[in-house]
Amino acid sequence: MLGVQVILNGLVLGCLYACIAAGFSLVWGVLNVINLMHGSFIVLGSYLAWGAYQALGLGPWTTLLLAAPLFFGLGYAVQRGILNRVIAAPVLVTLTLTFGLDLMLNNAMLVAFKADYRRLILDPPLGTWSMGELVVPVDRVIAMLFALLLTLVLYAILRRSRVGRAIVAVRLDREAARLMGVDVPVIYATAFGFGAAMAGCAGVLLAMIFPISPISSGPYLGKAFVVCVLGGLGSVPGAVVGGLFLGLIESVGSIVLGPEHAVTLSFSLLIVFLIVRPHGLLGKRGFE
Amino acid sequence: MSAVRTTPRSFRIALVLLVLLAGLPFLGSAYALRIGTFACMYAIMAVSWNVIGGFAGYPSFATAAFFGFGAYCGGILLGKSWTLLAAVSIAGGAAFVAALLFGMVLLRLRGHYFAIGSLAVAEVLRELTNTASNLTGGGMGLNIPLAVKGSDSVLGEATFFFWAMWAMLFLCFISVRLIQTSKLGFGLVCIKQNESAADMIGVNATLYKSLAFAFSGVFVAMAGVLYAAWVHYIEPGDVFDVLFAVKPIVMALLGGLGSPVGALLGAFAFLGIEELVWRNYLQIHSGVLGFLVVVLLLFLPHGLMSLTQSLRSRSGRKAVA
Amino acid sequence: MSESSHLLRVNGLEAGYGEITVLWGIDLTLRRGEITALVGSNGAGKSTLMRALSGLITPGAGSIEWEGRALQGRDPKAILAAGIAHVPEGRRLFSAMNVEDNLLMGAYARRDPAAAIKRDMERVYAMFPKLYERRAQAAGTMSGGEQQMCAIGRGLMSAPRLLMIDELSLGLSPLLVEQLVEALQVLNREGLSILVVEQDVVAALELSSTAYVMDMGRIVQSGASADLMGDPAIRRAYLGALADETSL
Amino acid sequence: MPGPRSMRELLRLVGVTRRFGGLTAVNDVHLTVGEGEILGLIGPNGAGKTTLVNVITGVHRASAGQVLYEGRDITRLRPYQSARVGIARTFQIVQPFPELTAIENVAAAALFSQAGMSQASARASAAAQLAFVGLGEMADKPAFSLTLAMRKRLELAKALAMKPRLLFLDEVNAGLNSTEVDHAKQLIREVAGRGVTVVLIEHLMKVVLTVCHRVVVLQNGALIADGTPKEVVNDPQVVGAYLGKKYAQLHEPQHGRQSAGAQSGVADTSVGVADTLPAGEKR
Repeated sequence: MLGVQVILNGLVLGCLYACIAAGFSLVWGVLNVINLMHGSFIVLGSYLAWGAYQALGLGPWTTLLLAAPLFFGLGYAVQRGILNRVIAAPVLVTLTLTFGLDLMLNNAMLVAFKADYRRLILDPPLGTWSMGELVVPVDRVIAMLFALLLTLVLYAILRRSRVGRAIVAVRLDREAARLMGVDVPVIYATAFGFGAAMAGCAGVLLAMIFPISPISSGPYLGKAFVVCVLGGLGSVPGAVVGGLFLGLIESVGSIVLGPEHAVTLSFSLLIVFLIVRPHGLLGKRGFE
Repeated sequence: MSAVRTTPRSFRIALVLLVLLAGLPFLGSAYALRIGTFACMYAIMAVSWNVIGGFAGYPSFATAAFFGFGAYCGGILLGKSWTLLAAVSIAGGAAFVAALLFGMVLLRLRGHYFAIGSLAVAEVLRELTNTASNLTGGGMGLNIPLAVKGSDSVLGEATFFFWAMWAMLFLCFISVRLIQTSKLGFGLVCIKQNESAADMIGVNATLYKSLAFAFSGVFVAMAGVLYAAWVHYIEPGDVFDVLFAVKPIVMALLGGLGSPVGALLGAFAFLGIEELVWRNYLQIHSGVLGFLVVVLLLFLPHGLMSLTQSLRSRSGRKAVA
Repeated sequence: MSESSHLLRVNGLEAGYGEITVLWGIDLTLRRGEITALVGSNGAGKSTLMRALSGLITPGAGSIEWEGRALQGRDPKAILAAGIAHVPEGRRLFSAMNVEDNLLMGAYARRDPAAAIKRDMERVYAMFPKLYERRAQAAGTMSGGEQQMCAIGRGLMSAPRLLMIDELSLGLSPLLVEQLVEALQVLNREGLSILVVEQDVVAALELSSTAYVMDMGRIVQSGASADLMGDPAIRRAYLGALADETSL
Repeated sequence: MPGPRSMRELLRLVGVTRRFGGLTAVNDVHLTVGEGEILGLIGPNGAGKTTLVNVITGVHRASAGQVLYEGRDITRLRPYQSARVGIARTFQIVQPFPELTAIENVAAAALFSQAGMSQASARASAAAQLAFVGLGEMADKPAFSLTLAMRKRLELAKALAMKPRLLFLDEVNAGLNSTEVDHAKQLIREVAGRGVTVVLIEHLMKVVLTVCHRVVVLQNGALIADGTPKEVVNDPQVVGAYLGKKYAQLHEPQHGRQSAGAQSGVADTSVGVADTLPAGEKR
């Protein structure tokens, strides 16, 4: 029974990780830019959920509808206004630039919200589901389902919509995409917008489970990194596979080795994958 | 042969700066000593990072890993009553060998992947340090006994560590300068410019890159030992701080990529700015730092030095696409 | 000036990559409703010419006139909108996308109603039934011939009036080439003008009514395709101008 | 075409094959290069010429077969190692170290390819090579500021500074105008005159036909012809590879009895030129 519980925990965690990583992976894959602000976008999304609940009484699922366009706009503007100026620069420059932006954003949140943890406590609480010895908190299950749903929506946009196809086309062959009449800078900004929207929405969901603090941005970002490398870059299925893999590994690892080793495990896995299989579990072919 | 164009003149300027820095203890102020020690430490980081990041062009985020590794190595050895000199030598040697071996695999990665890989090393080391609490004290941190016998005054100890850090910087700067003018430095510049072409003319790129990685680590690790002995208390979150990985890059960018002299100047300038921001905007110091980074990258892609060199035709060439 | 018969007129075109000039003073005229061939050896500049015509590279000098409008210096989007589609060398399909999505990408820039796009897709499928069979398959996993069909189909999806095809038959079996040639002839009869780059000289000349021979970035010969069949200029362009070497 | 073919063997390829996934880029190539030879390696687009050079110089490892250099098996050498045994190459797309000066570029090649070379002597040797290729005046200019033709010559100087015994020149003439091509041809002959064995990978047939002693033709990764320039350009298989099978059938079988007189004219001149030119180069 313990085994089932561990796997269940791993799946819940894995879906959330997939949602965290999907947008990050999209930006990395399409723009070849690592957005170090991703973690802070997530935390900002959590604050949005917290604020909306405190001030307006909006439940997180309602806030999602608010967060998606807000964060899309934020991401679009940041890319068009700032990042696009150095889009062709070496890795060091884009990486350091997003780090600088992240410092600003994170510091702003620290000033605005202080470092102490806040919690979004739903009233009445959702309680837990139990089946025999299995216990699952309802909020986690709901967050997991929404995370899956969001990831699916992103997947559908990329697969089915005109703009989504253009994003994928730019990722696969930028010059051929230009021949199809695609405006590449617009697509870059759009992809970045989607990445930010995914981060914001993930943050809203995470607010239901985890305490909120600017300090969490680093760990969230770390998860996104690991998931991307494990699953393979730039694809939604890669993010899902990587996320579930990481969730299960962490869940099993914390039982076998103790919870304090979970982070070590995931980063060790990252290094091993980088060296042995840099294209991730799904290989480099994945795209959507 | 100057593979990277650092003129003898700017090298002399740097030496003069180092000598001027050595005058700080004579001010007799504890504050000046503290700032001076930090200036030396930052400069060691920036000048060292320059070997892998500036010469070889690999975006390493491993400085925090080296620093933390050195600090804990030193802390543990000092705790076991080894002398400071022994601790410094052992930590430096271990860091060099580890970086060399690790570099052999890690440096097969390029661009973002190398950056992430090097960043992850620090994370893994930090978590390992956190969990190996028998040895390291874990998250509780590690207390380090006085390493300097015989200096009973606080100022005396501060002076000692200033000189120690200064000497380390001097050693580091001269070494890196020697690397720059050596065959190794020349090969690294070739690798940065075009790795496959470098391979084709007979540069053993794997070996050279790994050596660069090792040299970018050895002095930082030794500075880590000195830091640990100086502050008497370290904890994993402190010495493996990701900021230690990023600050040297900012300093090197500030001074202009690829030149040890620039890195030295960049480190001093950075510390000055940081100190100013700390004093005046404690609440938003990291935000201001971020703002500086953004402005620097967007408007001064070739560093402060490029301001003085009346805008050469090259400065606009690489800027924005 | 016979506005009606001239579709595209290129005058004194120079283009290249960065400081490297590849094309020198290209003059070329495409007539409406014709198939024109570009032949010449590797590195003669045929692909570069196509890239200049589709706006992937910006000409350094010269003019490109399309139905009386100047096209030089416009971006690929504008040129596509004007009615010129480019099937690039190596096909450049979006390899991980399926066939149908590739075709839809071909229609990306069109603002026509979905029904019109759907209709054009049906036409492509009717022309290349194989593509319909493979419509859900990733383009990169298909055979070379199917990929070329898909690339041509993708080009057609923009509803062009001039279709430029670079390296029609490279790496394809003779039978497949026959099939593609027939398809192009049908399209041509329906009114589509075609500019084709083709390695196989005889195939190119048989398919086209007019041909241009390129060598070292210049047009060295042009005329009716039938007349060029025995022209020594062609052989010289491919296998060396031995006669010219006596000057050494 | 006397001398070269009887000379000592420098390089021998035995059944060299290179596959990428399902694609066989180089297929069972057997080839011998004699010392002092200027060998032309030609073939249509995508024939596998550059891949073959990559296999020989260790950029790609052979999937099967052996590369023997001076009788020694070098199949598994890495590129930097093959540079040190005396094999140099230039790239189709020039690959200078852009921010280094011309002389630093060449000095690097001298320094890293030869053991025991000091930086000072590397620089001296670099200066000599730059002068040889006619770039003496540009020594202190950064490589990115040179024109394409100059960068091509810089590439050659780099290769020569490695004191190679075997030199691969990959498309050294692509993108040059005809004056520059003539200059390059002259340089190639002079290089060969110094006793360097040259393998020329080239699109420009007029260069191949006038400079090379011997020409081999690669198509779809396999060698389809090996002979004097004259033999090769008149080989129906080669004509087919370049202009299409149908063209070869239409124009080739009767050889001299073509309807168009120009056809036989070409063949005739080729005899004269191919025979006289390389032989006229006294070594």
